[in-house]
Amino acid sequence: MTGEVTGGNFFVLASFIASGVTMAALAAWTATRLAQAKKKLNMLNQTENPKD
Amino acid sequence: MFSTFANPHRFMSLTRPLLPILTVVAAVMLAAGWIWAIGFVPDEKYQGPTVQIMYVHVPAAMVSLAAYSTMAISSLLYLILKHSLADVAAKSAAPIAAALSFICLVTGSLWGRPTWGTYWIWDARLTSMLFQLFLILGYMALRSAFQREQEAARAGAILCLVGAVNLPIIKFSVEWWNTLHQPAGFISLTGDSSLTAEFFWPLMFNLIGMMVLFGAFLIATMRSEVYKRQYEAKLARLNRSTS
Amino acid sequence: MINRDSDGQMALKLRQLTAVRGYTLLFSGLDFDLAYGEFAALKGPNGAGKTTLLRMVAGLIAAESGEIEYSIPDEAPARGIYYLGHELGLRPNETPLSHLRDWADMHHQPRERILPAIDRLGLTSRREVPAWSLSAGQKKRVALARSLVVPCPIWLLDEPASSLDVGGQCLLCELMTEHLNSNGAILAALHDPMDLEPSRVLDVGAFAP
Amino acid sequence: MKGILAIFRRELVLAWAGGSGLFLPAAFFAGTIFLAPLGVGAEPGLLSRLAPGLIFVALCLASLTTLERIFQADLEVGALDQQRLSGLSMELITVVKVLAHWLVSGLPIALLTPVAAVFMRADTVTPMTILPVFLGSITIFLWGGVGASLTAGLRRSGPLVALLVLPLFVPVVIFGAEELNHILTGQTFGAGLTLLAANTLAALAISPFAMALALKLE
Repeated sequence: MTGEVTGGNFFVLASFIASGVTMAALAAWTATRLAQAKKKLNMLNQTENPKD
Repeated sequence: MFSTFANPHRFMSLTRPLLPILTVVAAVMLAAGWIWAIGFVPDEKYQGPTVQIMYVHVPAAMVSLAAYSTMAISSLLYLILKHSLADVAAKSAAPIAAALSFICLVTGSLWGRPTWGTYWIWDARLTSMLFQLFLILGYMALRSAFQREQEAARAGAILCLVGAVNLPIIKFSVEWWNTLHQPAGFISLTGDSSLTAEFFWPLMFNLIGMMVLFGAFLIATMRSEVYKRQYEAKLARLNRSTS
Repeated sequence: MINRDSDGQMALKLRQLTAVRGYTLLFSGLDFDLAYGEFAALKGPNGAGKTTLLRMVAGLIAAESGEIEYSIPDEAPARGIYYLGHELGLRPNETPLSHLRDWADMHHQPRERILPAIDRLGLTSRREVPAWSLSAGQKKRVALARSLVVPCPIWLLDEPASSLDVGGQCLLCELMTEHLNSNGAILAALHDPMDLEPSRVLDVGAFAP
Repeated sequence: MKGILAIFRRELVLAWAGGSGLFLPAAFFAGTIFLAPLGVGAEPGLLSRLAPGLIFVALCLASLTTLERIFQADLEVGALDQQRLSGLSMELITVVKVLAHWLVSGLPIALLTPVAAVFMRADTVTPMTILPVFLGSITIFLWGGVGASLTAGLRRSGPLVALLVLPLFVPVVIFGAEELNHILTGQTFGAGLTLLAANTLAALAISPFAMALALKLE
């Protein structure tokens, strides 16, 4: 059983890194989109009726 | 009718707690799955360590197909029920499906380099995935070409369904074409080599992890889409009352 | 939905119609009945939804909610609705004659009505001229000639007088009067008042939110 | 029946009178075919191997040049609204428009195939070479019609239509090129034609509903 990471193979690492980077990018994009959308909506609610 | 005013409160309140849970579970499962795949899977007799690419490539392929099916089903629901939440689901699933298809293609070509010496081999599954990505990009481009959300939703839904109907035909024709032009004795990426237990379980684990990740992304994107539409609706009401 | 009995005097029954454009609600709960022989004018500020309502009654737009009931005599061609919108339906290299001939054939109507209609609208000398070289008024006359070639009981007119000269406008009044006298119904969005007095007025603005 | 024929005749006359209809796609197709040998070199063996694939790719590209105008021409002048009021079913109207456009733009390309085969130094050039491109071009115009109907309301939607319908052309190119290869090299053909015809029938069965739904986009 090969315990350690089979470092010799560049391509295995490359594909995991590529997938990781793409997923991270998607996560970042989704998170910012969500935050911005919520912020814009709250801002609008603020301006419309500041009391709540 | 296009119920822009259908207030998806139930959906929003339901997914509010669900989103963090799914994100954490997905992160943990993927991390564990990847470590399991890289660290503990023995070398396969033909390909040696490069088989480990399968643990990212296959889940990405399957989940991107699941994502496209989500788009197709919600497009169908939107055309029939005209409920705006179905459209939100279809629109939100598109970028995720595109990202997963992209991952599948990149890992597929990275797998090709050590195994067959070239970054792109016209393997049937990879080629079908390529055209699936094209369909998704076309869907997103079409949607962004319309100003009004209502028209974008309807046009997108129709294109998605036409794409969904054609995808099996494309897959069949590519596989048929593949048998003509592909040299025999070609190790396909997955599937036919019957996986023994120690190869199979990490694959299942990674697959479920990717599915959960898709769920988390979908819900997050849908929530931001709902916020965006509520913002635009409220803005329109404000303009109308002040004008 | 369309029921083809024409015993009832009512041409159109609009029930609780609602229209949405993008995220803004144009009008809701709009009720209106239009009888045969009646001319109703649509009133309301710009953007109130007059054109939207006309296109909705013509069946070109789906209503957000609400119901439209048509009662159209059986012998009426096609859906029994003549719609005159802002765009007049003439391709650049179509001539009045070819357009009206296609229009008649499309509805299985006899072609004999084409030449009298062209003469009536004063297009005799221009019946072979391609549309790209016709003026807006002349193209409007071709659109009006369509109503004579394929007579429909219900007329939906969106600012019919626009781009017509004085002669054209009084010709329009004549055509509308004849249509009303032959028991037709007219629903028209008017930009400025016409010589022909509408028997009823529907203020779309009253149904705005 | 006479009603829909009137629309068909009108579409044909206007596409013909429009002038560019007949020659643009055929010229585009011929241009692509004539350019290839300059890039690839004129050795007979190489060119004839390339011929089927290139003919079908050129067919796809040439058809894309006119797809955008199938519905846009009528939509922008309001003629489509009038046709919707004529009581004819929208599905029938869209199919008739696509077929009229195919007759003016797609058929000439199919008829040009033997010429293209000669230029590509194919071994046996028979009139049968027209068949696969004939069936393929109908399928291409039907799926292209769906793309055109989706973008009819947009300005400058040519490139967008190309992106939307490209994946739908995959089966046509695969089966068509294979069948054309059999014909050009004198082998027995016919099996491929059935697959091509199946594609055409599938397109004929599905695309009208998609097009009609798309054009009711109000």
